[in-house]
This record gives sequence, structure tokens and C-alpha cells, in this order.
Amino acid sequence: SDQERQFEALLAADERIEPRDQFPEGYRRTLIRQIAQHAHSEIIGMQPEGNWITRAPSLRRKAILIAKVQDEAGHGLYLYAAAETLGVSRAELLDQLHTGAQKYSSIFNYPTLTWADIGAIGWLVDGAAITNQVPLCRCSYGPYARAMVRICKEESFHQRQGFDLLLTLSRGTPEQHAMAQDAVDRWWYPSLAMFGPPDARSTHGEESAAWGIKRFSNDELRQRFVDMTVPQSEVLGLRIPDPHLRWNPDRGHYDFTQPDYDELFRVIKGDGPCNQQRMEHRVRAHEEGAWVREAALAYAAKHSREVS
Amino acid sequence: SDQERQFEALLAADERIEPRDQFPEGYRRTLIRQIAQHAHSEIIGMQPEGNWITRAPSLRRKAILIAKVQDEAGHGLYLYAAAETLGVSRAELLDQLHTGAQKYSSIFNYPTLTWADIGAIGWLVDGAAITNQVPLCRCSYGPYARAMVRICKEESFHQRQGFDLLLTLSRGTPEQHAMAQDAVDRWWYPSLAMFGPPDARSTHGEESAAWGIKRFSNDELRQRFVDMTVPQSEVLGLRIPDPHLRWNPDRGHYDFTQPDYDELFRVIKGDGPCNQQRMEHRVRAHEEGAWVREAALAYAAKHSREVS
Amino acid sequence: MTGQLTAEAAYDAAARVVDPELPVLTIAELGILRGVRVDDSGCVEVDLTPTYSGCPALEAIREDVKDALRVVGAGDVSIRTILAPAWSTDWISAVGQRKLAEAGIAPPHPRGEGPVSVGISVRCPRCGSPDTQELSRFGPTSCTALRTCAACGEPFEHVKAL
Amino acid sequence: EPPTAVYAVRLGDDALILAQRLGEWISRAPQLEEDVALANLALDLLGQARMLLTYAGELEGFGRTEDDLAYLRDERAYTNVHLVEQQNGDFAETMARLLAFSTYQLLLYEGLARSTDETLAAIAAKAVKEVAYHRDHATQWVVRLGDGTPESHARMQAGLDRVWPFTAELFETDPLEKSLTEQGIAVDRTVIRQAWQEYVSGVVAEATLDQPTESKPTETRSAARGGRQGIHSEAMGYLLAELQHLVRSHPGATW
Amino acid sequence: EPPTAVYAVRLGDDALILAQRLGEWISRAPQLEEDVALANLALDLLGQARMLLTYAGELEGFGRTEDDLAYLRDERAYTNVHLVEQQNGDFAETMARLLAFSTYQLLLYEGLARSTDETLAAIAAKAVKEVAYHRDHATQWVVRLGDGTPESHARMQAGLDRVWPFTAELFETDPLEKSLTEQGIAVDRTVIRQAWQEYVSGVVAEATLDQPTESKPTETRSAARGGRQGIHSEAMGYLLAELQHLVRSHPGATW
Repeated sequence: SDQERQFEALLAADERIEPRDQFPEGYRRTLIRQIAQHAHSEIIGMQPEGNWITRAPSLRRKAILIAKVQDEAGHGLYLYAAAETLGVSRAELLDQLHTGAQKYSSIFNYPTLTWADIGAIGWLVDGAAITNQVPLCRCSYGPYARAMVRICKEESFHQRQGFDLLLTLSRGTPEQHAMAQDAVDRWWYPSLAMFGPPDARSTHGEESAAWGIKRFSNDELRQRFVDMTVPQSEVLGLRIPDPHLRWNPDRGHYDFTQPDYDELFRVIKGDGPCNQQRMEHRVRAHEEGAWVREAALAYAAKHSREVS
Repeated sequence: SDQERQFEALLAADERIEPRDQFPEGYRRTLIRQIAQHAHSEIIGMQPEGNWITRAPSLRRKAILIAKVQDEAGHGLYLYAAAETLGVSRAELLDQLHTGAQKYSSIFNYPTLTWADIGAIGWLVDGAAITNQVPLCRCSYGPYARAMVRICKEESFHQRQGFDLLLTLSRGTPEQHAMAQDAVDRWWYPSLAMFGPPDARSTHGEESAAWGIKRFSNDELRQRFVDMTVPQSEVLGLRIPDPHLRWNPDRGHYDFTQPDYDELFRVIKGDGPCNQQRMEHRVRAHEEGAWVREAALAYAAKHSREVS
Repeated sequence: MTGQLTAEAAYDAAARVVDPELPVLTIAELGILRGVRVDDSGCVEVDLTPTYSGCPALEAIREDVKDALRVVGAGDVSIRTILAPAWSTDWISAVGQRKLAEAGIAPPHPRGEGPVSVGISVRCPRCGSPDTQELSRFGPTSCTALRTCAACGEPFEHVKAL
Repeated sequence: EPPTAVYAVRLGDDALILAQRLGEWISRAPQLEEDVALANLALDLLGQARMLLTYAGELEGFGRTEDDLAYLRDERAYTNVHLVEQQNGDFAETMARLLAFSTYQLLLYEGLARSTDETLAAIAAKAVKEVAYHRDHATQWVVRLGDGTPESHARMQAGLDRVWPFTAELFETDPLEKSLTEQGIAVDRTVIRQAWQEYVSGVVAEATLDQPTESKPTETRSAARGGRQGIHSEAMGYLLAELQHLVRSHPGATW
Repeated sequence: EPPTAVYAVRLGDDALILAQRLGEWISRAPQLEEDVALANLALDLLGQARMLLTYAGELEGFGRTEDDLAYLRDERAYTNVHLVEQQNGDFAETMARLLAFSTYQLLLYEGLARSTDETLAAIAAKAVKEVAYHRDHATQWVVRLGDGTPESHARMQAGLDRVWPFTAELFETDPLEKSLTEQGIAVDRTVIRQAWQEYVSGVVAEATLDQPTESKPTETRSAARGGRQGIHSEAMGYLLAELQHLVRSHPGATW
């Protein structure tokens, strides 16, 4: 059809698709799934980091952490709004999250056990997220691409703060250094797993690539992340927990041990350390807030009547 | 009547009145009020001390504190059972507590702000309680008198442990010593107020005395407590916060500053630092436990039917 | 110092110390005093065992035993905590059992199998009636339960068989 | 200690402890917008606390930093009012407290912006704009909840009733502050009470709520007495345990 | 560290952390008898913890006391199972946990009473009788609540379902414990699982409850994995902050 040709032409020209353009239902569904998952990840991601707000060990770090979690809530808002341009409401998406029909990033099913985990999340998890997201700034869907530009800038700032936190610990007392190393030991492989299963086992990949949503494969992005991160670990003075990690001059890349993808699939399916906790926390907040949202609606209804 | 004469004769002979004896309604009411207030004080008293169970600074002190609070709950049970011999159920008495119709000792409306408060409660509050209660071991009502014998012995142990706690702090670091002194500063006058208003302003006194329930006046007991406590404070190396405290060789007693009885009356009327908190805590525990008590009754009813 | 402290005298002094949680009993009657030895220099070593793992009175008892021995002329006193054989209510002496009853505390039954002695009635220490019921299986102190007598109304503690 | 340092610590502690309580809300708010808002409020208060405590440390002259003051004092040395240390309760109670506190704080900072102490004046002038937003936010919610559904009305009233007895302490003064006021450094708390009462009463009325009758201007309930002298409620110790535990566990470390 | 010390710390941490959780109940129980009972349980567990940690400290030979071990380790050095560190939940959940834990602990201590390590054997022999009371108490409540009212039945089932995924970790072993078992020092956890299952199933049936289907013997849920290696759930940090704060605030003090 004309519409399809027009859509294909825009894609071919690497131009942005906008909400009022026509596009295939599959494109819309794929985008909603991806943007929603991204939005859900932002708001679930508030929990492991929020876990340390009341316990942050300096007022400066506390302020940085609050600001970061606030950013995540803000990103969530921004992304739900982007999804709404595709004709689905935030309430619907939250329902999908709460019933488990839509997912969030599995990384947030790991607990933050020590303060150093806040640094490791900033350095590794945000680092991996940025690696994933930078290509999305050129994604074919305009509202999503523009959201990603803004989000990536803030994430870079978060990554730098995480790095700085770890650096302070690494150069601190022996106990602090050990705490930092322990955090890196626990977060390294889950961070590698954030790029998803290896290309050979991945679904969704081809369609997303064709539609200009996904521009690099999981394995390409994972390699890029490793190549970026290893030199940083040397600056930090922290060891990447991979005995096989080494520079491969032939490939021009680091060789590294793959994460345990069986564990990844287990966590995705629900058996991560914190899956149940995260969902319960989220659903409880939503349910305990129901009366507030109802009151806001009731008030608005009353007073819009008064005005009209 | 014969019954009255018999009752008076028992009292005159300093013999014990037992549950199956006949006694005047006023005697019964006075006893119920006093035993209930005592029982209520035991269970409300669990709160300020329970406040430090999770935070006690050594496992030994934690065990001592748990054992003490357990004793208090046990004393509560014991005293409610003693009151039940007068034909009133524990459930009724708890209702009276929860509606505010019956009181508990005002001392428990003060907060435990530091660990040293646990010591000050043991030394001063339990010390005052013992001074009040020792004469009750010879009270005319048998079940109450016998309960008091048991309770006083345990309270003496608590007082000794409180003293020991304070002594350790007093001889500890300067910060610990200051903590102990601060606790004594805050608990001294409320402890003096535990003996009630001065005899000139006291109600209930005469009847209770005639019935052999109360054997010494408030002021006599207060003086006895001061005389006992001042030498102990010297051993502790802690200062009683009373600039006018001094030995009066003519009286053979210590002269001391009276507590602020207006404050006492305010606290009794409900305006103490923790009145609301203590009652809310107590009522919440009771209400949140309702389904458990109902289940126990339902189970007992089912299975007694099965047996019969 | 008036002469050498004998083992008997040391034992007698330690044995008179009362248990702060059941102050009607001495630690000998309670069965937690397991041994007293005196060496040539007058130093005393005392073996105590706790009634239950969490017994917070043990430290107080240790102090009291030390004080009691110093009064009778002991030199250094060291207290060893012995865990085996574990204390049970069977260690309460006959005198101890009688004193408990006199104090209005029902003494324990001989220990059977399992934590709950089934079927044996507990007599009211005041009126002797067997018609008593358990009010709370845990009492103010960890070794007692709380009961009431249906006949005379008396609430009383019962030392549980442990 | 210099009186101005004591005064700055009082204001700083109020802001710090309320920031801590608001921080507990994050990821638990009734809607995402509110997670953002509560984080924002916490961040503003934390920022004020940091400036005030830093300044107090400088005035003291013992080299104590904001973190020394925030993490290494014992409970009896904190001088915040009881209002800010109370547990959050539900969202209505949190908003009732925010209304009471931000209305007070706005009046305080407006006055303090004219302080003869230039640092305090500068800190206050900067904070005025933030706190005006806080008050506005609280006002909107109190009105919305009070005039929303029957449930929200009941909860809002209950929240207001719970918070009310703790408000009188905000306006208590003492010789130290009186002297500072005479020097033009501090704000006379007793004077701003009238304006506070008027604003809050207006909001309460618009929210179709009843004004709690308790607590005459001259009388603070015992439950909320003594915060400035370090006498707190039992909730405070648990808050501090969380706040301080990590720092206390690593003496001398920097973070 | 000597393997027996590691083992004693594991058992001691289990007891210590559950004692801490039970201590939170005191003054909040559904009836006064239960305040007494829960205090009693906490006291027994605390007593066991003290003996086990003291012994571990002696075996280590670094002069660490029970209090050094209880108060001055960081979270990652605690080796208790996840089951004991979870928040209490309601009374049904607390009793479900107590049933699971005391049934396990009774079997463990019964075996340990025959340990070739005389101190462990003596500690266990002493504790067996206490824990038998704990199991009995939990059994009575689980049956009463399961077979009580519709509400109590639903709550008891929910409590059991929540606790269940955390039980498998109790029976996990590792090379260290295998080696100790071969020496006759430790108890083989995998062996007592059968008896545990039988007892608990019997109680669950008598309580007219459904056995949770989850968690096969060979599979521990990730949510309850790693306690012995110091990997805990997020609830643990708050528990430790409360437990340790005062001691951490006064380095070197004795109490």
C-alpha cells in the first residue's frame, strides 16, 4: 500500500517516524514493548538505589543519590509519555507491569547489599545502559529517539558519579577497597547479561533491526561495553572478576568470559534474588496510592464542573 | 452484719482475706482498681524498655533486657489472674485500659531516649516500685499479697541489674558517663512523682489504709526511697539533680526538692510526652491480634465439640 | 586470714548463694552448682551450669558466688561454665522441691519424654487441688509456666519439666 | 558555642531530618509525579541542611564539617523539632506535615533573608524560592485530598489532627534566640505564628477540613517539647541508626 | 579460619538474627501470653547464639568475643540463612517461620548432640530441650490458626507460602560442612531434610493447610541463596543498623 511504501521510504532515508505518520501494527507493538520495558526499568530501578538513600554515608553522596533516583522517575515519566504517543496509556502499561505481562530489566532483580553497590550500578549498569541506548538516539521513532538523547546525557552523568564513588572507595581504607571490589565481583556478569542473550539465541532481533529500532546486535554491544569498561577498571584499581579477560590484538577487542545465560533466563522467568520483592514493593506502592489518585480525579472532576 | 464483722475481725487480726471470703463491695472495687492499674503498668511498661531490645549494646545486656520485659509480661498475667479472683475478667480490664477508664503508672509516659535510660529505669523506677510494693506483700488480700511477694523479689533483681548497667556506664568512657548522668537527670523527678501526690493532696488514702491495702502514706514512701537511693548514687558516682538535697541529722532523713506535681497531674490527665504513643501502640497490638485470639477460640470450640 | 579455706567450707559458702530469678532456692538446691575446688594457695574454682541457654542470671550468680567466697577467705575465685551434662529439672534437690512448694510454686514433675508432660495434673501449691489449668505455658521466668487453680482461684507458677 | 552556630544547627537539623523522612518515600509514592516531587523536596531540604551545618561548623571553629555534624553526633545533640522526626504516616499525613513545616519555613526564611548575618541571609534568600514551591505543593495536595473523596477527606483530617500537636514547637523561642533576634540575626518565631496560622487556616478551610482545636499558641504538648534541647521522641533513634550506621561502622573513612 | 569456627558462626548467626526478629515482637503480640512466649523464644535463641559465637571466637584464636562477632562485622560477614532475616510479617508468618526453623533446628541439634566436638555437643544437648518447646509452640499455633477461622486459615496459608521458598537453604551443604560431617563434627543437612519434611507436612495437614508446591529438595530459589557466603536480602542491612548502631557509635567502650 501507499502507507507501507511511505513508511519504508522514511526508514530507508533514515528519517524519523512521527506519531501522526502511518506505520505497521507490528512496528507499533514492538516499539510499545520496548519503550514500556525501558520505562518500567527506570521505575523499578529506583528500588535498589532507593534502598541506600537513608543510609548514604555523606550528605553530598545522599544528595547525588536522591537526584539520580529522581532522574530515573523523571525518565520513567518521559518514556511513558513517549509510549502514549503510540496510543497506549500509562495506566495500561503499569497494569501490564503489575501483572507481569511486561518485563523490566533483569538487572534490577539483584540486591544492593553494600554502599559500593551504588557505585557499581552507576559505573557498570548505567555504563551498559548507555552502551545499549546511545544507538537508540538514532532510532527511527522520533519521540523515542529524542527521549533517548536527553536520557543518555543524564545517564552519562550518573555513570561518571558511580565511577567517582567507586574510585573514592577503591582509594579509601582497606575495608572500603574490599567493599568496592566485592561489588564489582557481584555486578560484573549481571551487567554483561544486560545486553541480552547471545545473538545466536536472541529473538526480536531481525525485525527491530529492519525497522531501525535496533542498530547493533547484543554481542556487538556487549563487546563495545567490555572494551570501554576494562581500561576504566584499571584506573579504578579494581579487578574485573574474569580470569580469561585479556586484550586480543588480532580482533582489536578484549576476549572475555560470557555471563551465565541460564541464570539470565532464570531471572527473566522470575527466579532472581529480588523479583518477588521488587514486584511486591511496586504493587504495594501502587495500591496504597490508589485512594490518592482517586481523590485527585474526584477533585478535578468537581472543580472542572464548577468552572464549566 | 455477721459478714461485715467477720471481715473486720480478719483485718483486725492482720489475717489474709481470701477469694471465697465475704467482703464489702468498696473493698472489692478498690482492690480491682489497684491491681488492674498495677497490671496495666506492667504491660505498658514493656514499651519504653522494649524500645531498646533490638538496640542493646551487648548480647548479655540484650538477654537481661528481654528477660526483664518477659518478667513484666509475666507479672501482668499474674496480676490479671489475681484480679480475676475478684470476679472481673482480663478482657474487661483490658477494655478499661484501652478506653482510658483505668490508668497505668504515669512514669511510662516518658520516653527512653538513650541506652542509659534502661539503667535509670531499673535503678530508679524499679527502685521506687519496690519501695511502693514491699508493704503490699502484707496487704490484706491474699492473692494480691502473694503475687507481690513473687514480684518484689524479681523487681529487686531488675533493680540490681539497672544499677549494674549504670555503674558500667558511669565508669566507662566520658561519653558513657555523661549518658548515665543525663538519664538520671531526666528520670529522678518522675521517679519521685511515682509515689503520687503529697499526702495533703492525695485521695483514696484513708480507705485503703483502713482496709489494710495501703500501709504507708505517699510521703513516707517517697522519703524512704530518697533515703535508700542517695547513698547508692554515691556508689554510682552519679549526681542526683537536686541542689537542695542534703542529709538532715535532726530528722534522720534526707531533705529534698519535691517533684513538680503539676506536671504529674498533667501527665495523668494525658499530656505526657508519650501518653498517646503508648496507648496507640497498645491498642494497635490488641486490634491487630484480634484475628489470632478469635482463631484460638474458634479452634478450641471446634475441638471441644469433637471431644464431647 | 584465719587458716586455710577448706573445700567443704568453700562449697558451703557457694551453695548458699540464691538464684536471683527463683530466690527461694539456693544454687545448690537448684542443681546448677556442679563443683567447688580449693587449691593450696586458697584459690577456688567453681563449676556452674546454666539452667537454660539464655539464662541472663548466670552473670549475677557468678558475681554472688565470688563475693560469698571472698567473705569466707578465698583468694582468687574463678568460675567455669560447664555445659555438660545439661541441667534439667531433675537436678532440683528434694529440699529444693519442697521449698518451691512452700513458696507457692508448683515443683516440676519428673521429666518424661518430649517437651510437654501430658496427662499428669499439677496440684495447686496453695490448696492442693488437682483441678488446675494452664494459663500460659511460658511464665515470667523461662523455666516456669503460669497456672490457675479452679478450686481456690490462686494463680501460681509451675516449674516446667525440662 | 557561638549562639549563631547553635541557631544554624537548629535550622539545619530541621531540614536534614525532614529530608531523611521524605527520602523514605521515594519509590513508594502514590504516583510517579510524586516520586519526582518528593525527591525534589528532599533534595532542597538536604541542600539547605548542608549549607546551614557547614556554616555552623565554621562558626564553631572546631573544624567540624557538615558530615561530622550530620553523622557523628548522638541523638541528644540533635536540635530539630519533633514535627520533622515523626514517622511519615500515610500520604495525607506527610502532606499535612509538609504544609505545616513549609509554611513555617517560608515565613522564617523570608525574615532570615533580612538577617544581619550575611551568610544566613544568603542561605535563606536562596531557600525562599524553593520553600515557596514546597508550600504550594503541600497546599495543592491538602486541598485536593480534603475536597476529594470521602476516604481522602477522612485521611486528610486524620493526618492534620495527628500533625497538629507538633506544630506549636515551631514557634517556641528561648533566651538564645531572643538575644539573636535583638541583634537582628535570628527571626522572632513568636511573631511569624500569626501569619502561619492565617495561611494554614485558609488552606484548611479551602480543603473543607476542620481546624484541629488543640494547642493554644502559648502551649506546646509534652509530646512535642524539648527538641531544641535534644529531647526527642522514640522514633528518632531508629532514624539516626539508619542515617549513621555506615559512617559509624568505618571510623575515619572518607566517602 | 578453622572450619569448626566457620560452622559455629553459621549456627550462631541463624540463632542471633532470629532472636533479633523475635525481639521486635515484644509488646506487640496478639495476647500477653504470647509476649511472654516470644520473649522466651528470643531469649533461648540468643543464649544459643552467645554460646556458639563465644566458642567460634575461641576457636579462631584472634580474641574475638561474642560481642565482637555480633556487633563488629559488616553485613557480608554474617552467614545466617535468608529465612531468619526476613521481616516478621504478621503473626501467622512469624509462626510459619518458627515452625520451619525450629523443626530444622531440633533435628540439627539432636544430631549435633552426638558431635565429636564436645563443646558443640554440649551446646546442642542443652538447646535440644529448648527448641523442642519452640517446635511445639509453633506447631500448636499453626494448627490453631490453620484450623481456626476463615481469616486465620487464609493468613496461615499465606504465611506458609511466603516462608516456604526460604526453607530449602536450611538444607544446603558445602565442602566445608561435608568435611566436618566426615569428621563427625557437623550434621549432614541433606539427611535431616526428609525428617523435616515429614514433620512439617504432618503439621500442615493437621492444620488443614495446603503444602506449598514450590522448592524441590535440590533447588533453592535465588531469593534465598548465598546466606552462608554472606549474600543477604535487602532487609538485612536495616536489621544490622539497628543491632549495631550504639556499639558502632562508641568505639572501644564496654557496656
